[in-house]
Amino acid sequence: MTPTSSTDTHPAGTTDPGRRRGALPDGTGPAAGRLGSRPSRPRTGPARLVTWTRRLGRWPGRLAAALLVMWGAVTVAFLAQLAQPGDRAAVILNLRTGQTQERTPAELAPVNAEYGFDAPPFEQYLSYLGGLLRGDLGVSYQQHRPVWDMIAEQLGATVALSLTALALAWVLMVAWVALTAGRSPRVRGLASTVEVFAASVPQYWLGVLLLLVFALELGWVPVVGGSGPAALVLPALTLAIPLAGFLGQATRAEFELALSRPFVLSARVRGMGDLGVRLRHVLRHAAIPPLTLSGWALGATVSGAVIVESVFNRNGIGRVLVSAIEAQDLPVATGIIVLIAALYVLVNLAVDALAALIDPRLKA
Amino acid sequence: MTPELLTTTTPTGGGSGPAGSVRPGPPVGGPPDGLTGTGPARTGAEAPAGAQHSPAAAATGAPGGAPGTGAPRLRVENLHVGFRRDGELREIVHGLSFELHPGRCVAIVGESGSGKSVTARTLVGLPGHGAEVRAGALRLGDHDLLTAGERTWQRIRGAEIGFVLQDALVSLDPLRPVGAEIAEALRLHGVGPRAVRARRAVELLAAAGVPTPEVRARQRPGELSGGLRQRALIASAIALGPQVLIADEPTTALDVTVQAQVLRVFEQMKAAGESIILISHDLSVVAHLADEVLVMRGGHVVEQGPTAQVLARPAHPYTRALIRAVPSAATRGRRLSAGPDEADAASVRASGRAAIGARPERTSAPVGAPGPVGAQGPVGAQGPVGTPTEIVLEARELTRTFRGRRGRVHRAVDGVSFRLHRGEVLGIVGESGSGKSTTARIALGLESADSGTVTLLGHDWSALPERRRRALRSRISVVQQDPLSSFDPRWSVERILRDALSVRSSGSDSAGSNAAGSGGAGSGAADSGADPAGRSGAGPHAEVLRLLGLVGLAPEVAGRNPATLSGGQRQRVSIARALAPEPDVLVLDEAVSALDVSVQAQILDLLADLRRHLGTSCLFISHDLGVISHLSDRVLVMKDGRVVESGTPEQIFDAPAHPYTRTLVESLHTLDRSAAAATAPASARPH
Amino acid sequence: MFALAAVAPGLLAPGSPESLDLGATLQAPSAAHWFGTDELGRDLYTRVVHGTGLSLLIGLGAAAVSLTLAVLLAAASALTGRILSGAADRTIEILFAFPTLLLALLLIATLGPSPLSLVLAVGVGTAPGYARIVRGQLLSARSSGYVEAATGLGHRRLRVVAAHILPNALRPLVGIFTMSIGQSIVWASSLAFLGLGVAPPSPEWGALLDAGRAYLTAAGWLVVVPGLVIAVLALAATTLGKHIQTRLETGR
Amino acid sequence: APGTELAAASRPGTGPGSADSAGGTLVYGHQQEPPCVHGGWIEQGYLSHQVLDALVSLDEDGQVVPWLATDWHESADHLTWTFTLQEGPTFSDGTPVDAQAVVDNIDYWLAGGNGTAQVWIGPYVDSARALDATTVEVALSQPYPRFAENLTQPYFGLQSPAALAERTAEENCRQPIGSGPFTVAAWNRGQNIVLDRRDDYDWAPANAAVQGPARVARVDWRFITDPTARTAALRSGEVDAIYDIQAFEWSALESEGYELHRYVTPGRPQQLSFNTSRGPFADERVRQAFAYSLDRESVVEAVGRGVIPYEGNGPVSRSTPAYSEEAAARYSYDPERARELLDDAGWEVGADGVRVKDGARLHIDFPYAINRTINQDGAAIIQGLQQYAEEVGFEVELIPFPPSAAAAGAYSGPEDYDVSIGYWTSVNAGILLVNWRQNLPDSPNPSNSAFYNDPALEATIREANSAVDPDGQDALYRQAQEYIADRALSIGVYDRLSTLAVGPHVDGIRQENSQGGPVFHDAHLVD
Ligand SMILES: Nc1ncnc2c1ncn2[C@@H]1O[C@H](COP(=O)(O)OP(=O)(O)OP(=O)(O)O)[C@@H](O)[C@H]1O
Ligand SMILES: Nc1ncnc2c1ncn2[C@@H]1O[C@H](COP(=O)(O)OP(=O)(O)OP(=O)(O)O)[C@@H](O)[C@H]1O
Ligand SMILES: [Mg+2]
Ligand SMILES: [Mg+2]
Repeated sequence: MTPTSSTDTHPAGTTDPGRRRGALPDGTGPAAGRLGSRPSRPRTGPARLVTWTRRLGRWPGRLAAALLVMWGAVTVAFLAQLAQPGDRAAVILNLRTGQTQERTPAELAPVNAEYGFDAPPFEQYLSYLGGLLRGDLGVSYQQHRPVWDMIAEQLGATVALSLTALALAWVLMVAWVALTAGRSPRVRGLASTVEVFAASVPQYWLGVLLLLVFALELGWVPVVGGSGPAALVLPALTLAIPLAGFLGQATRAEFELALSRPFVLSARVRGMGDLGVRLRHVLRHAAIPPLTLSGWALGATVSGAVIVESVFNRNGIGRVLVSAIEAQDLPVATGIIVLIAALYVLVNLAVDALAALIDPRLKA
Repeated sequence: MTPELLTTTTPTGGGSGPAGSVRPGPPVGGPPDGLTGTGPARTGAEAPAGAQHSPAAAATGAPGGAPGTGAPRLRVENLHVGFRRDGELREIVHGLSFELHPGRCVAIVGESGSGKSVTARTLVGLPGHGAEVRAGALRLGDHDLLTAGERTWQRIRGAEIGFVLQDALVSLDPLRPVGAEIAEALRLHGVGPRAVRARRAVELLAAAGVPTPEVRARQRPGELSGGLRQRALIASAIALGPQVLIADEPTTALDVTVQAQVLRVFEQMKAAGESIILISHDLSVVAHLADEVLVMRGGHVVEQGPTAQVLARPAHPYTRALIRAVPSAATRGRRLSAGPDEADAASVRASGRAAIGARPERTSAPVGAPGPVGAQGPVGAQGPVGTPTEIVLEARELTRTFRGRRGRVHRAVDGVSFRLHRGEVLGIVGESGSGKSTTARIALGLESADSGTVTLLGHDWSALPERRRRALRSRISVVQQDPLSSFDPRWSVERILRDALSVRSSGSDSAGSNAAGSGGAGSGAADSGADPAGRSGAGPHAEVLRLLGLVGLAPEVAGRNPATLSGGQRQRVSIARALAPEPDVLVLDEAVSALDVSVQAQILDLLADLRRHLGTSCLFISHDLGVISHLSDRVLVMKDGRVVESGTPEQIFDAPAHPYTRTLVESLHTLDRSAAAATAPASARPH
Repeated sequence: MFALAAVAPGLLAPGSPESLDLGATLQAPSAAHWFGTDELGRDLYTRVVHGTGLSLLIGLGAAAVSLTLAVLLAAASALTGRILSGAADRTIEILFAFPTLLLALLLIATLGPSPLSLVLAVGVGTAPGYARIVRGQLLSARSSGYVEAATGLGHRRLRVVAAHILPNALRPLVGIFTMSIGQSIVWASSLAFLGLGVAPPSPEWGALLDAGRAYLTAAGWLVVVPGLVIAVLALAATTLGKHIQTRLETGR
Repeated sequence: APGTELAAASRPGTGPGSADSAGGTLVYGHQQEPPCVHGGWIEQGYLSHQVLDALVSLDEDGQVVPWLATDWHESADHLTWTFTLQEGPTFSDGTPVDAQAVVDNIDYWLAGGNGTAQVWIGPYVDSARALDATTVEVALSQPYPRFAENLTQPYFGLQSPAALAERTAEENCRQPIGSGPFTVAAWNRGQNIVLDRRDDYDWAPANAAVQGPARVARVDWRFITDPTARTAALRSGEVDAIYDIQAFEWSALESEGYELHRYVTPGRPQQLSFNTSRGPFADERVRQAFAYSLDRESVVEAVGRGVIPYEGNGPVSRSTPAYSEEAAARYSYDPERARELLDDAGWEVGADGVRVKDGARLHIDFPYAINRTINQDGAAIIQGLQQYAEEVGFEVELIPFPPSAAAAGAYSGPEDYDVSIGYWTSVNAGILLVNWRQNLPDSPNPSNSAFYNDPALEATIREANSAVDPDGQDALYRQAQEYIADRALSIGVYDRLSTLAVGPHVDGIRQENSQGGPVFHDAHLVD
């Protein structure tokens, strides 16, 4: 999608200068100081406690934030579905009978009762939340199957696609940036234009073209290969190219910044070759922004999956989601949204951990 | 690969030397750390030993600055370096020549931007993007560096020439342990298996004077102090025992104590027969180490010769100005800037006086009036310090803690108290992180203290809510280290100053809204209308010009954007802004640290002038003892958030009481002594 | 060029974008039909030119919606009191957890497909990303040296916000806005691809692409041309935006 | 043969009984994935036909031939039908296909177990009972001479009564238990359905090319929505046969040597139903004007490229028995006539060319279920029609909506459209009753997409349905078609096709004769 600027490179809520500053004055603060007139007395009691909760505090806090995000996502999804036009009971009836028609109230009443649509929305919401807490995502209106089963069935394909795409994007991006960053102005200009172009290319268009060239004309990969690895190539590439362009933009800025840092020169004067410096030193420095974006990007590949799955006739969450939203299959749509939010949260936790591994200074 | 390399570079054939020259015997003990042998098996444990053997090597070098008596390790003849940008060649270095002999040190000094670093980088084949290098000769031992290919360079770099980069604090990869950086140099030149390299890295750290090297090797630069970082960098530069070491500003940005330690490492290496190219604008360091000096200005070598001669009897006016510009206790009360700047300063004084005369007298409203400024006695640096005058700023038992890493509570300021009298300069000195800035910020009311109080002009400043503080804010202002970031990037100098002027008249918050026309047309400041401060009498534009005159800036600066100004000019604008509200207290937080010595000299002179004429009190923060002792009436020494000592500069620097101050002052004196020695007649040199 | 096509398509392509030529269907690009013709013999060049206006309008509209929302959220997050700011922060985070297309899909499903809901959907879908950028800008402006300097001079907070924080933080938005126009068009065309775009026979670019897909093998130009036009426009907008942004940042 | 045409290298099944390649997997690419393997939608019928056998089958000449039933006859009063079953067939769960099983299925249909089966027999069948193990007697309320013919449609596939009784609806949906040549082995949603051969199958219909079990061991029924991908997959050899060929690909595939099958589905063609209940089309003149304004034939010719036939008749297609040529000939392109009619009706040409009346614009909402009832060719045709209608002053808003929305019943109510497009396959003109029966509060008919309630029309159709004299029946059906055409309640656009392209490695795929679905029982792979 969007944030084409590398300005927003901080992982959510970790290294946010304003926030950190804002958070400092409380807690240790004035109160503790004012207790005693001799501030140099050894720290006991409250300060200790503060230290301890701090030490423990990171994970519970993050988990709470993660839960909050998920709860928000569920709520938004629920509200969006409530706001949809049309009567859910009619939808269910039509889905059941394979017909496409309006329904009389008499027909609808039993369905409403069955699904609890006659209850006030807030009660429905609560019971839905309750179900979620028990790990019950409900039953699909369309397929009359537990949403969990449907998701589980399709999840593998999408996750494989997303991860492959992300990995591919990184490979492409790293190779491209490492080879072109900090070169002559012309090369740089061209390279970043290519990146912007890649990031601007509509995914489905790219997919269709790839399909045309590699599957239809050249016949290198199957058109509808199902779930085999060969069939993964084009879809993953379709997602990876724009993503690589996008990550590349963020990386390039940071890469060039790192290239201009004295430690690069210092490695060079030690006798290291240019490429060696780029890959062994600079890359690591430039890796944080794209890594941070990757958390978001993995979510974004779900957007992409929606499209790519229909271009390449792959099965996966994306297609299920689109058809669930179109058909107002509320439990499925919400279930997938919850799943995506959970994925997003998890991935971001992982990204944070990874970022701290790459840049140990972030642990602070 | 390494052994071969080293064999070829050990000067064996006289081909590279000047014709017919008698080659001095190879330095005793060969390359200092004995890596000439079979490499990995030999470890650097011998390095210090080698170092002890080698004074002889130094002795074989031509003493007394008589170069050319042997085959130089490095010969640079008529070097020109330029950069091509958009097809246009801009020459940065115009014809530089020197020879470097074993065991000798050549220093390059000169103002910022004069091409010192470019020269140094050229010597390792990395002058930068778009560089074009011409030279009569550029030879390192047997290598013709002018024709060297990238592979040759990679073999030379690190192995034959070690390079300590200018920005020591950021020249190590912040993400990797320093040990890995050193081991990397070894790996690149094919030394040993991983374990051997790791061991060797520790030894090298030890050789570079790093205590507990085993621990340090596993730490990242961010966890090391500046001095340790500098030494780690040196360790990586000498890892392969290069015969030539280039050190670009190896001591800048270091505390004096650390400076002295680093210099000791260099001394040892020199003694071990290594050749050193030292780049610095710090003359005391140069005097300490160098045998020959090149003085550069604008890419030209304006003066070149044996150190003693150049420093003691500088021939070129620029060299003289440079020597003069170094602040120290000895320069107290003296002008640092010279030459054409002398005239500048005079005009500043003149315009300053004129400006003071011209503006309406000011009565400090809330405080018991100390009388008109002009009436106040001259409180120069020479002025009597103990004179009991009014206290304008007082801090009592300030404490501030921060939550640091992993919830550790860090006490940045711990029970700091001080008093600042009217017209006085109070210097705060201390190592990095000792809490100087935090103290200043608390004094400025930009940070709250956990406990303790600040009194400004009799008001309980620290206890006031921000709303009530506003009225008083114009009485205390700040000049920061990095002025550029403190300017709104969209604003012109004029607008910045007008904005600052607008708060001046505010005895109350609402004053100054009677904008008396936006008369400053032609100034180039687009948004004069946005400025609410129209003082009756002089128009705002005139006020701006007066301020610029006060800090010695030309009127045309008003229309410019600070980003387009030089560092010195920016700092002046920053000072002008600080002066605009006519504050009683000026806080200068490392206000001159980022400046070149000559620019620093100008600013320090300006400050002295302003104080003399405006009688402003200053809280002057610096880690540079020279600057502090040059300027301050009284000095506070901070360490780890506490004030460990305070007194007059004489008390502090002549009879330090606290151990920390003692080491501080001792290092200072070491340097001073060598500088003094250097400036003394050559015959009197102690060596 | 794009602007001209948007404002006065008739100048560049005098024909009607919808007029049929049933005798000349699926013709390859030629002198008579620069970009070829579609399954109903409509001239693709004419259609692309006439589609510019609507496509750009959707891009502009979505970018405007997106940035307005982003600025509101970001300002609430960065410049207000603790409670409001926390709420705004969480809102941004929560919305950010939704992939763009998902938000857009939900919205279109709710509003029904139409150009307006397309604008809203893309706008809302892309807003959280921009909100984070803007918030970052605001925060860095808030903690900048010049804001401290202004506070140090004793200016009122409101004035500091108005004179320094907002102008400096929002200035890059001009560039971001331009960039997001291109991105919005791409998103809108993605929705069109899913059949949720502007209805045929509108020559909106995404719709063209979607319609052309069925004739890919026999008439590749129906897909290649509109896709290329979208990508080139997005590229142009992004490049222009970046250009503006750097110019603003360097103060020129 | 009702509309079955075999284009290109059409070959009748290669010699029966040849055990040359008994086995292998046949991969077939279909365009839509239905919610269930069986049901009332033609896409479900296509699938269930591989799994569920019916009582009778339709042969190429349109004759009803034996399948599970070896014999059937009508009583003299035309109110009782008796079917005699062959002995031996079993459902794949082991339950025998006996008379009681048939009765149970009829009861299941009548109860709404299959919506389409119900609309066909519901109005006529009173009850069914098993006389003995192999004899079923069905009692009708009125004569229904085409009863047996109707039963040849794939909606009437029999399911195991045990399965119906004991398994959940979901299980029967996913994996119905029939007596067909294949069983559902797996359904990978979004991807494919795997059909496995029943080795003990020995009761193929009389018109099958081979008897005994199917010749391929497995059919991989893939869902490939995108027509380009489908064709490409055929060309690359990833699939052996595909469904629904785009018109522009037809001649190319033909010359590349693919075997092409084209079947014009009987029943209602792709036609425009006007919403007569409200809006501009409540006025007959406006409907007629709309009809006259369209050059339907040219548009269909241009897009259909000789593959898709133009169809002027709205109620039934050219392959339907009792098709009225006369009704089909109405409303050929006459824009002048259209303008006059609109002028008459009070719609004046407005400033921007759109006609207005009483301040309201002549705005037409025209939704269509893209990729469900309307394929890409259809979508192009619709856009062509729109262009013509706008020439005379209509403002036509096209509203394509996606398959899942269609499944959820979008755009089906009287408030949702002014004109709609769609087909309804059937084996004969009996479809008229399904589509034109009145939509009354006590007997709603949501299939009456013109929202047109006319007792006279309904009476004619009912009379036709029960007319025992074939000629008289045809005349009545034609009369109903013309009645509808006169009032421009529905006008035809093009005939719905069921097309197949078959790769060179497959022989013996044929299209079933009542609805045109592929039949894999006879198919086999050749080298
Ligand atoms: N890669 C480059 N391209 C263009 N100009 C350069 C490049 N590197 C340095 N310069 C210019 O060369 C001049 C000399 O720079 P150099 O770094 O050598 O100064 P210096 O004497 O080391 O100053 P300082 O004391 O501040 O380190 C400067 O004006 C600088 O802008
Ligand atoms: N906002 C803050 N949050 C956390 N720690 C802080 C903050 N500001 C200062 N510190 C810590 O307080 C200590 C003192 O910092 P301060 O900036 O006052 O030192 P200083 O003496 O000015 O150092 P320098 O010479 O490097 O400027 C340092 O260890 C610093 O890391
Ligand atoms: Mg330098
Ligand atoms: Mg500081």
